[in-house]
Amino acid sequence: MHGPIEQELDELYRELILDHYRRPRNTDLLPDAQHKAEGFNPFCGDQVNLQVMVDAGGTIEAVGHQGKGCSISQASASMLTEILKGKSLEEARATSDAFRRLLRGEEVEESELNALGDVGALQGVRRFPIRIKCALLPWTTMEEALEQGKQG
Amino acid sequence: MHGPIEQELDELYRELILDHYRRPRNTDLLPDAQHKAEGFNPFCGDQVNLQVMVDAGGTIEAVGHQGKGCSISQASASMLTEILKGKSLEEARATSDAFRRLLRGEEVEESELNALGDVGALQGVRRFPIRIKCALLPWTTMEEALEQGKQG
Amino acid sequence: MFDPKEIRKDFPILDRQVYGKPLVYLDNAATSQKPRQVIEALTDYYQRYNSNVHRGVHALSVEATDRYEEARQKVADFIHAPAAESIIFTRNTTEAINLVAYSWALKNLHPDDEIVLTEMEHHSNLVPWQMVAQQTGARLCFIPVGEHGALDISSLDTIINRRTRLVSIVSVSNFLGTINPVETIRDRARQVGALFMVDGAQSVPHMPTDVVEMDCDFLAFSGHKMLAPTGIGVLYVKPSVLETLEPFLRGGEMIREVWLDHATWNDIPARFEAGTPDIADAIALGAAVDYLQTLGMENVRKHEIESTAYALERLREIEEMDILGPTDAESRGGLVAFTLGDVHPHDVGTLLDSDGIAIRAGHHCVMPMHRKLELAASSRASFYVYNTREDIDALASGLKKALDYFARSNRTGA
Amino acid sequence: MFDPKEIRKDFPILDRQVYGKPLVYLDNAATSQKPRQVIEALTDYYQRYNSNVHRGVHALSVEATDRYEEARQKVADFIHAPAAESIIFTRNTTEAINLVAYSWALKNLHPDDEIVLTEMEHHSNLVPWQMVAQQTGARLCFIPVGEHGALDISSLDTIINRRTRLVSIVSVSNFLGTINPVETIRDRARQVGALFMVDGAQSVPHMPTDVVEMDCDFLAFSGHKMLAPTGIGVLYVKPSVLETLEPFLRGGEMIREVWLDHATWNDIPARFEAGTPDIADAIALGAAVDYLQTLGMENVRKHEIESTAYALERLREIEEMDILGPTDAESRGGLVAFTLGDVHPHDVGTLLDSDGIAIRAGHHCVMPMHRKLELAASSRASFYVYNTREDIDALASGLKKALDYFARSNRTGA
Ligand SMILES: Cc1ncc(COP(=O)(O)O)c(C=O)c1O
Ligand SMILES: Cc1ncc(COP(=O)(O)O)c(C=O)c1O
Repeated sequence: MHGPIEQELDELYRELILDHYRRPRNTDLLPDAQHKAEGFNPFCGDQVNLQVMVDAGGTIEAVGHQGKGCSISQASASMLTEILKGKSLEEARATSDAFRRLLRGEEVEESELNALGDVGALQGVRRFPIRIKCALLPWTTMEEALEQGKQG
Repeated sequence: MHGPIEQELDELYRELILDHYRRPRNTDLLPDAQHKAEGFNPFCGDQVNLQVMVDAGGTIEAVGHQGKGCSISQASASMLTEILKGKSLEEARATSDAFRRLLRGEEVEESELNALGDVGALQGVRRFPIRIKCALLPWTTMEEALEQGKQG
Repeated sequence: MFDPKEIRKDFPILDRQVYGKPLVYLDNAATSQKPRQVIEALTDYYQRYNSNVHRGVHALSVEATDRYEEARQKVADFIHAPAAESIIFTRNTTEAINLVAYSWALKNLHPDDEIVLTEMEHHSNLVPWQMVAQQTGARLCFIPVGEHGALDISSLDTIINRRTRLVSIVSVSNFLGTINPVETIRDRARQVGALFMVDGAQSVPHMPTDVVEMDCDFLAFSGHKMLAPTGIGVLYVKPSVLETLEPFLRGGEMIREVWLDHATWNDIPARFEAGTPDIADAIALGAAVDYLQTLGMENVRKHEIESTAYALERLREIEEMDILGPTDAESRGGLVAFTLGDVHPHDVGTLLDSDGIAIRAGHHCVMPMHRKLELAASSRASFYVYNTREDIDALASGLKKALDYFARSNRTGA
Repeated sequence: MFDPKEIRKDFPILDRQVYGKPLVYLDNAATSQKPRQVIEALTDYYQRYNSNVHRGVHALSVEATDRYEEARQKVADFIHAPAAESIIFTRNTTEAINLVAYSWALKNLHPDDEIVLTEMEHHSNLVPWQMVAQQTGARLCFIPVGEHGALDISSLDTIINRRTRLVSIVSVSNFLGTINPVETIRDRARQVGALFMVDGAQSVPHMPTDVVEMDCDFLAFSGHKMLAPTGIGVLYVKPSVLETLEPFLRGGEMIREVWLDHATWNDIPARFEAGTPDIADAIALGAAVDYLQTLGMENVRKHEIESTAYALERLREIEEMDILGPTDAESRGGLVAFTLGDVHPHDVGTLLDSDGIAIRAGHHCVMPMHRKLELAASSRASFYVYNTREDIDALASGLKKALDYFARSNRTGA
């Protein structure tokens, strides 16, 4: 029954994504986190507030997120907090890079796709260029947080 | 043999007009004139420098003109110096007004047309809207001269 | 007879399909579509008499100049301006307002002078004045927005006072839809001797405008919101104020004589139109004005009240709907902004789009007012002469569908 | 194969008659004609995907935004700009130069700083700097024009010195036709650490442009002189300089976040494009660039040298002819300004017009240079891709006819 646009819509708004939107994970503030940043997309008012806490060995212990905005940006942020846990900072950056390439329709290795886990569910955004910014916002904010933590 | 545009061109550049252009009348400077003004059309660089000398009874004794520019502006200035001689300031203004109406295709009385004399030869300008400014320049300058003389 | 179904036939784009569905265009406050007549004015210009204006002796240039100045006269007539010289062509409303900011305000305002705006201004009637305030030391003051998006003018006499040098307000809000009490505010501005400017971007295209009655010093609006092409806008300036404006952009066309070290200015309005103007789009704006005049601006307004009333009625059927702005159609321009339960405006926009329905989602360039309402964004549907009841029905069903679609994850879990 | 006769077929206006005679359009330095492909880009936009850009979630807006940004990329590629962000859309060359004057010069120049121009600048690259000088106390200095319209750069090292903060020169004079030694002047500007700007209004449409090679900080040009519609122009800014520019026009699109009392700026280049841009004309500029790229700018230049050489040859046959500017075609752009005995340029223009030949008469917005040559006005014929030898033949006969016509009164008396 569905025409192509309805299919694409279902790809965009997968159950998993709407679930992350409704019930975002890891929404506790992590005041002791070493890396923090706030992201903002003025076009839709999306806000992303991220804290990245790293243990002595350089492994991400926890990521906290408080924000508001559209389903895509908020689901993306929620997924980010889950997938980055246990990764090194290098791996976090690599994941971000792979995700960006995924959304831009550039090449992504099988192994990278696996590393993205649930986040891969956001690839339906590809067909909605205007929403790519929403999906990427948490990831650029995370990169900024890591940058700033370095300098500080 | 002539198509309409050639006829209109001949109307614009009547012999009489080209003659006034080649051999402008009353080109002596009148330093003692009561009314003076300089006119300028920046688009074609036309310059008109007019002096109007009035006798005790308020009659125009002489008009002087020095200037440079296109055939239409310079011929118009030359004709002006001739036709205004002997007229009262009121008559001068009325002549200017009639000429303006003539070029704009507005109503002009038979008697007004007569009063315009040679100046009427410029009515071919009507069909060349861009040149109307050229033909009018000496006349607006004359009006300005009369204005300024009043104030001074 | 004003019949949107007939009018639609003049707009080629309305035959277009989006994802295989007929286009329902409800983003008119952002920009309007263009009738055949306007598009033809453009092609006619480029195919028959394209030329630079004002200086040419040749036939094309004479024709282009005549038509360009004729367009100016048409625009003057459209807003009942006393003289064509009062019409300065700009790119858009934004440039028109900046012209006043640069040419009048920066030259004339001093520390402790005050500029009065409203809290509901579009960024284009706010950010230029922030610059002026910063550079001159003048202060910005705001008429607050009260209930249902109406201006709270109870303290008008305090807000507009002897320090006020300029009052600049939006006549119809592009976010709340509110029609502001222009006359009341103008009267107070006049009492204190302030200049009075109107951002007419959302009123001029949609209702009769009479600048003499409105008695404003400046009126800014955009062609692209009133059936004309992008690239052309208008600043109306009251004749008595025109000579007090410094030139803004400088260069060709706006000068009279130029030396290496100084220059003198051309007559008004050329003085304010430096460089080669957007000739074709100005002429096409003239054609848009012709089109609107033929429809009759009273009829345009009437149709818009009807559309808005019907939209309010249909949207109110939806329980989760929160409609912003005045409650009755007569007090509003032809647009309705709203939020829809917990479906984010951006998601509303995407879902409607998939049904071929174009609305706007975001802050509509009115962030401070969104902030005051504690909203990051809203959805907005806006109407124009070619919108039908069917368009509004499509909007209403689309919104219900969007709600259902999003409710899905609540029902099924993940 | 570059064949003007084939090219002509793309330009509907060239089929037009003037007073029953075929149009011979030789006023290209004022504005160029537009090919079918450019006109179609406009109608396609308005009939298929007209929408406001950058903020819309709906299909039309996405398409319009994509095509608008695509046009920016095309323009960047056309002048070999390293990044699309370097391309700011303006109305025309004049606005582009004013943007630099307002956003950079007014903010950065101080008393005793110097701005270096040439004596042959178009008013648009002169009058804005007069304003800057007046407001900042900076001084204007001029590279003089010597024999045959060439810049006299013998004192360049004195004129451009440690006080010089900006050097802004025309690459090809729209009056004398001179191609200026841009590299030499740039090298000297770099030596003293001055910024370097090029008014490319007459070079970008007519010859290959490479901003990296040219190594300029700013390059301004107009779409309407290069087959594109009126209303769209370009300011190229070198990436390293972009961030040092203050915003100019303020309002929608150029902001990031807005509060009642302040605002933050959007990314570049949106920061410099306040309000709804001239979307359609920008996209059509992209189409014009495509057209020129297909012709090949090397070929365009070659054709123009040939046209100019032939024009110089034909005009020199006329005894009363006084040709201004460089003597050889290689040193000139595709235009020839002249005076014809004692026939005033305005009369020359009218007489040629009656033969369907469109040229320009006047000061071509270069009054100071006319004054230096003790001319009030001159006539100018200018060529483009669709001009043929026949056009130039028509010009030559027209001029001879004009001479005869005016000689008449000498012969016959009155
Ligand atoms: C050399 C030069 N600079 C600047 C300009 C101004 O261009 P525009 O009128 O498109 O702003 C022109 C065009 O007349 C020109 O030839
Ligand atoms: C109320 C109001 N003012 C100003 C503007 C700015 O118009 P433009 O983008 O055409 O400059 C708009 C349009 O968005 C508007 O709705």
